[in-house]
Amino acid sequence: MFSSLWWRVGRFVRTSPARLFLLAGVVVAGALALSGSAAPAGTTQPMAFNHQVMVQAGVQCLFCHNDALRSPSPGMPSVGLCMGCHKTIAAERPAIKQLADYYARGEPIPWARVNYVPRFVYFSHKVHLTAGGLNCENCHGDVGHMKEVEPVARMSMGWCLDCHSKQTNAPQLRDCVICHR
Amino acid sequence: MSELETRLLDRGPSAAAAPKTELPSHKWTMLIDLDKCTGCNACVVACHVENNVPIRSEREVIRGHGQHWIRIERYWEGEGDAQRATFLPMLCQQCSNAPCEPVCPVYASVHSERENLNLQVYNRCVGTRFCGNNCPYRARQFNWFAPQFEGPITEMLNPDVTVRSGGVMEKCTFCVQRIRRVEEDALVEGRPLRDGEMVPACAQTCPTSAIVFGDRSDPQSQVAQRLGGQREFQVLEHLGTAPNVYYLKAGGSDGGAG
Amino acid sequence: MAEQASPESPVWNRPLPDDPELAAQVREIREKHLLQDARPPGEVAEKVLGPMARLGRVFWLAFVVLGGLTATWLVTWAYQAYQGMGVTGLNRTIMWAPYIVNFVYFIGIGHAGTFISAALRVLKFDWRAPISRAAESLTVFALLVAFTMPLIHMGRVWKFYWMLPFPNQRQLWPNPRSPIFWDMTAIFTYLTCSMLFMYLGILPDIATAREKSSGWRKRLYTVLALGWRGTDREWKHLDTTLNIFSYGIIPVMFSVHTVVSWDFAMTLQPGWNSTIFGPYFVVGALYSGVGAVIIIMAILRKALHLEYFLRDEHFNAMGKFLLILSFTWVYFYFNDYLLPWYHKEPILTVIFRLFTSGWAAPLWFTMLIANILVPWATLWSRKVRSSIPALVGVALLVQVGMYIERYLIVAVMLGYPELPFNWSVYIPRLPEILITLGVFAFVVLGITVLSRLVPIIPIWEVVEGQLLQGTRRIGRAIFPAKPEAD
Amino acid sequence: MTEKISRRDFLRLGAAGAATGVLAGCTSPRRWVVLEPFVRPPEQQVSGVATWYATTCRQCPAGCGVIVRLMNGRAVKLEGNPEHPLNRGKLCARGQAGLQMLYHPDRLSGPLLQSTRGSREFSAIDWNEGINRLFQALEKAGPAVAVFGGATMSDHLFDLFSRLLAAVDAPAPVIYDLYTELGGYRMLAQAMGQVYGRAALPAYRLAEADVVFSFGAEFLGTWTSAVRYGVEYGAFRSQPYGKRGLLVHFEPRQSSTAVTADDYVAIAPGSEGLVAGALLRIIADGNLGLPGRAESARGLAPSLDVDQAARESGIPLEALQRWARRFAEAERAVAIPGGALAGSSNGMLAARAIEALNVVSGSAPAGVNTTPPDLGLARKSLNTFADVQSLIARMRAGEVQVLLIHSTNPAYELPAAAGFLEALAQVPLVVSFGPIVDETAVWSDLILPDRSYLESFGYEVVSPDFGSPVVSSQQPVVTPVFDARATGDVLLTVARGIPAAAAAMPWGDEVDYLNQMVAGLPEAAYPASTPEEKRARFQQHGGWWPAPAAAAPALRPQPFTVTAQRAAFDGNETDYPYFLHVYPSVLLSDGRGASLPLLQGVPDPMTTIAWQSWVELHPATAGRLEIRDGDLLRVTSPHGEIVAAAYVTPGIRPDTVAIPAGQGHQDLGRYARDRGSNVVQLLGAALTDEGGGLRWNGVRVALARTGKRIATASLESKVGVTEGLGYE
Repeated sequence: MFSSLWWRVGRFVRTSPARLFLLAGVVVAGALALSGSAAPAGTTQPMAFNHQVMVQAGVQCLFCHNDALRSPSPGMPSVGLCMGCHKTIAAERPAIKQLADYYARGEPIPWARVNYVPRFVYFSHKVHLTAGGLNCENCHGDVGHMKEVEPVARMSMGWCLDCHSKQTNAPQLRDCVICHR
Repeated sequence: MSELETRLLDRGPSAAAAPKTELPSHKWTMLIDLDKCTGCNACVVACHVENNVPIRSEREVIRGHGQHWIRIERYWEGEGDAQRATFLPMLCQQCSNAPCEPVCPVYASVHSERENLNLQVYNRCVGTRFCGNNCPYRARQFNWFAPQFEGPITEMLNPDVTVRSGGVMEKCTFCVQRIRRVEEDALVEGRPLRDGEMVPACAQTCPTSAIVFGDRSDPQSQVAQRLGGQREFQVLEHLGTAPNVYYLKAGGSDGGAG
Repeated sequence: MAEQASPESPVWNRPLPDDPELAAQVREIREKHLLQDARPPGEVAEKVLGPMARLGRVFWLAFVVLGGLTATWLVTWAYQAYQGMGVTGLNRTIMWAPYIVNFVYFIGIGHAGTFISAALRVLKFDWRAPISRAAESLTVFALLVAFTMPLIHMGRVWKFYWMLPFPNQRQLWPNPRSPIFWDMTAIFTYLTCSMLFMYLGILPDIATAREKSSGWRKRLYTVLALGWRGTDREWKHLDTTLNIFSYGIIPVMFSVHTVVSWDFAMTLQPGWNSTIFGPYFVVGALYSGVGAVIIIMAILRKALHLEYFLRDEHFNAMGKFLLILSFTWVYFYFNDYLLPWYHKEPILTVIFRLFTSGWAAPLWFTMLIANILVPWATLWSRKVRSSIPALVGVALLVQVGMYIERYLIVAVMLGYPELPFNWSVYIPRLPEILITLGVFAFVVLGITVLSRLVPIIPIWEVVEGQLLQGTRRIGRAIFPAKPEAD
Repeated sequence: MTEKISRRDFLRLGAAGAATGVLAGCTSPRRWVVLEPFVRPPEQQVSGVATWYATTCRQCPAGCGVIVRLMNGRAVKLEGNPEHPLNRGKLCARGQAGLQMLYHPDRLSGPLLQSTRGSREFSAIDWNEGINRLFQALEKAGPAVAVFGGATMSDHLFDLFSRLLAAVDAPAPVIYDLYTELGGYRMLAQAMGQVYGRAALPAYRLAEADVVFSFGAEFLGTWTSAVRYGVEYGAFRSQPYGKRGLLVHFEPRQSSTAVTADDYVAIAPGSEGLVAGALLRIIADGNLGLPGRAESARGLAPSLDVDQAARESGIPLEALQRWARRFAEAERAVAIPGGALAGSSNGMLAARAIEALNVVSGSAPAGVNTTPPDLGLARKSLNTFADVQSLIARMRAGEVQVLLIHSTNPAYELPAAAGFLEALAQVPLVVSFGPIVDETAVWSDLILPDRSYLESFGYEVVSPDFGSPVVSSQQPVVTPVFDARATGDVLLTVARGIPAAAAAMPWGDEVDYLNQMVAGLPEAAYPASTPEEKRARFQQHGGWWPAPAAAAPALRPQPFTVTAQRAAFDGNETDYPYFLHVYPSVLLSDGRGASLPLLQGVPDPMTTIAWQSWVELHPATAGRLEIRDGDLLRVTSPHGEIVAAAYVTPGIRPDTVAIPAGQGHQDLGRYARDRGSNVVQLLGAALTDEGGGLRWNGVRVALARTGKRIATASLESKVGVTEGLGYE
């Protein structure tokens, strides 16, 4: 069967060489789609969590990410913390039922990480929020208005250095040891 | 609520304000009293655990691939009854004029003016090993093979320190992860660093307190006060590398000056 | 009264003088000097292109053997990159040994090639005509190999591009103060210069070959000849370009090997950080390079039956050149040892004692014999210089001597840093040996293949040289004389 | 298990999910990295910030206080507990490496059953079946039960074992291992009993001493508490006004203590007692030293010819006189009887002679002359080798139905002549509690793996106590990594089924028992009002210690006589020309450290060799026998033979050969297996003249080349280290 297919494609191309470029375009697009290296369509979070609704309901960043001021990692809210409110509030929504499921089974929610920094980079939220005088939105974008969290920028070295090299009164911020140890 | 939390609660992107507190610079120095070093290797094991330094197998040690960020060099001197051995703990001397920095082609071995340390950026190193050759103290250790941490031993790796891959040079960094953590705490609390707050793993576990660590730019620090005695010397001073590790000569008369 | 080549009787059938004694002298001159013994250009070209096209059994055997060794080199390199540098015999004290020795050795050989063709061209030594292309091909392949050596040596070779200066989002550049970065730039310039210089030299010959060949060779040569038609304008441009290149390459040659020596001179390693390393390495390079060219000349002469082109006068001249280089090398070598021996710096006395009476004594003495004793004892006599086997033997010994000399500097001296606790001895293991053999094989393979693809003797230079050569009669004797053509 | 949730259950349930990042696949990493938060976060757990727990190090019997750094629920670093009176914030190499025992890849997960002993075919069974098998055997055995424990067994477990055995009126547990034998713990305690009336392990305070004479005591390497002696040595060398004290070390081999000493005297093996006696004689005859010292020396000095003693011990007479004068004139002079004495035939005599020097200088050791307050806690008392022989006799006679072995490895540590393995055949059920399958577990039927000390509760009364009694507490710092179960819980579960034992051990589980014990403790240095707060503070501070009281009055020594003669060595001079000096390895101690790569891979201080065992011999001896580094030598003694690699070192007497203990395991995990050779095979089972200890220091050996060689895994360059420094 394959040889006939090959013959038919050959005929299709031979009739007008311009079609060769068409065929090539199709192949390339297919490869790109499959490899997923095209711009990510959106993270596959295990649960539909909408920041916008939470923020409009008056929940602050620090309420859930409560380690942000005292530890390098901001800390992910534990399932218990979610259930603290959602045992009663909007308990009938499907997403909340899904949450209650996780809690009942004593299983952690496998969130897909949105902002990623390689493991040889040491970033400290504590320092950036307090001494750095920054705010969550500076790096994570206006999460308060996002239905599903999207990375605002690829957190690469150049991106960090843009800010760090602007700190004229703290030139040591360009030291390698600030992030690599 | 502190002023800080109020600022965070109004949830707007605040201009990237310049950090309030000035980033202080330090002259980290280590003082090793050879009169007290008993060669017990506690510092060597403590350094391995703190900095995720891999332990190499017998075959690797035979071929000279043993990796220790700090090693006890034992030299024999004298003859017969006057037979003596001295223990010389040898680690990266954090030279201020480090011979390993100019030779690295990719800026993996760089100098930190603020910490007055010689840094080794593991993820930047491409493994030409020029720095290893040019270090007269042979304080730089190369990962000849990728390290293997079998089974649950990976659980005891220190998350503050990068676990190096094969083909990368590594060396004592004066436990820079501890220095950074202590500095970050001081920075956040807006206070200067206290002497003795920063102790590397080897100094903390040395039973005889032979290793003293501190910032010699602070005159009240333990290190600054004990520098300048007659017994003080530096290894290979004549090479002009200006090391930041000072040694105190061992021995001397039993009633003599310290 | 210079005997001018009159237009009617072309150079190649210039009549002998009728006086029998003078005729005997002219016959002897034509016998000795290639450029006097003119032949019709067609015949000269045939002498070169003929053997080139005939791929005999010996060629294919050599091709298979050398190809196999080159394959082992690449496979061993892949194995070492995959397993890690631990498979080599290196240890925590001696972190550089085999590959940096090869690196310095092959760059050394490379220098002689271009030096011979460029410098002798500038000095107008016409006898270099048949040698220059073989020497340049040696340079190109030696440099290709030398370029891969630091890459083989790297722990994470897949990140080698970090050593190249390209703009990147990390705002990180290679360290301009690092001798390795200088190496990288120096070798690049030298590689491109010598390749261009060789390619320009080959153009007219490829055009000749294009006319005389058929089949795939014809198609290949038409492409390679870049449409060379041999018009006066082209010859004019070729001549000026070659002159520019030959004037340009000589300082490049001197700077590249000085930069290579700075890999060692710029360090704190005892025995390395001496100021004489620059010239010492350059002269060492020329010394081993000229030896290598002699060997290549002898092999090509045998394989391609180039007896007509490579005569006794060439071997004799190269032999004398080798002897002179040996003198200069000895001067620099002992200059480097005299001072430490005199001021008795402790660690250098240890290394010195190691060489004279320690475990490294056999290596040191073979190096001295090979580099000094044998060349000085033999090369002064014309008989040795003109018997090709003897000369090649001496040249081979010089190669061995110079390789050991670099091995002593890199692999042995590195094992003796200032702190005695870390002294160590380097023992080569299988990967290094395979890679070193493979690399030698690659260079020889390159030259053999090149000599079968393109004419290895520059036909147009030989023919041009023969046209300009004449004889002059002074009194009762006739001398070869070159009228002031340019 | 009772309905009350103990602290361990809380940890197990709560910390179900730690935040782990799983990076997989090569597409944009963001999509595949999973971030798992806690389900119910434990209260003190902040991801990214370290939490510290205090517990006790059980790598050697000393019981130093340890604080453990935890990051995201994983123990990542051990540090000394700064508050702990024994080690004051410091740790030795073995202490630091203890963390690797917690996460060792060869640790057992769940009990194992071995069909035929020595077959190494283990079948995994669950805990219920394992405990039932033990229970049925114990119920049937009645009084025919024996417990063979090691010195690193925690005191609370010793108490539970003792209560169980007492309940079924079986003899008390036998506590004996190679580490305490090589350190001479039991022999020194007996000697102190004879000199001061209280048999306890002596502790010598060096901080204020002027002159210290150490007779074979490697106190900076492995003896009693190497960390505390390190701290003392640090203070000894930096006394006020720049005084650094004088340390003189008498030992046939130059150990790390010997090279740090100001003067090293290479005395003939087994002549420590002779030298001490000679010094006493010289002080007495020469009327040397401070007033009153010569008289007390005259009362104690043995009658011996000083010249003959000098000749026999290999020390010139004028040196002896010089040392005697220095010792007598020093205001605070201390003489330390070391572990090497325990192995000599005249060990007790030598210890008394050396203690006589202390009596003369008026500096009695700490921990001996003070009567400790009654803490109400059980405390291990070490047994002699004679007790082990009587246990083996009981086993051989078939009087033991069930043998429980905990924290010791007799199959590896006892000499073959002791006949332990043969006697084991007569015991129907042998139960081993080791976390890793070691040589003894291979000859046992049932293995109920105990937890590592970083995962278990308990207390340990610190020995030696430097003047004030200290109890170190243990608490689990992480959720148990393997499915091991605390032996204390196993015993209490089994005891519930045996009526007599149930009455003697009424507690539900180990934590109940500990809470009751801790509640009984008197007032501690830290304030604690209610029993719950006392229990919490006990674990938070890492133990119990009284507020620093005034130094107790020195106890008057009882009259005792000192006789001094050289130790006897078995094996005649012609067949076995060399003395064998056995010493515990600084890193592997008596062999229990061999399973940890951190201890195997770090070079030994004196030989810089890692992963291997070696025979140290003097360059002169090596020259005569044409032996080079790495030559495999056959070392034969009257009792056995081993093959080990030679290591030529100037730091030993020409007539002596030194081999460290620790290597030569057939089991104990992948890092210890088939590595080097076990020196214990050269030892006989003879007893010392007095005190019933094993005579391990009285053996002569012969050396023979096997012709084979191995490459030594040493870090140093031999050439560089010996001649290189002079650069000639």
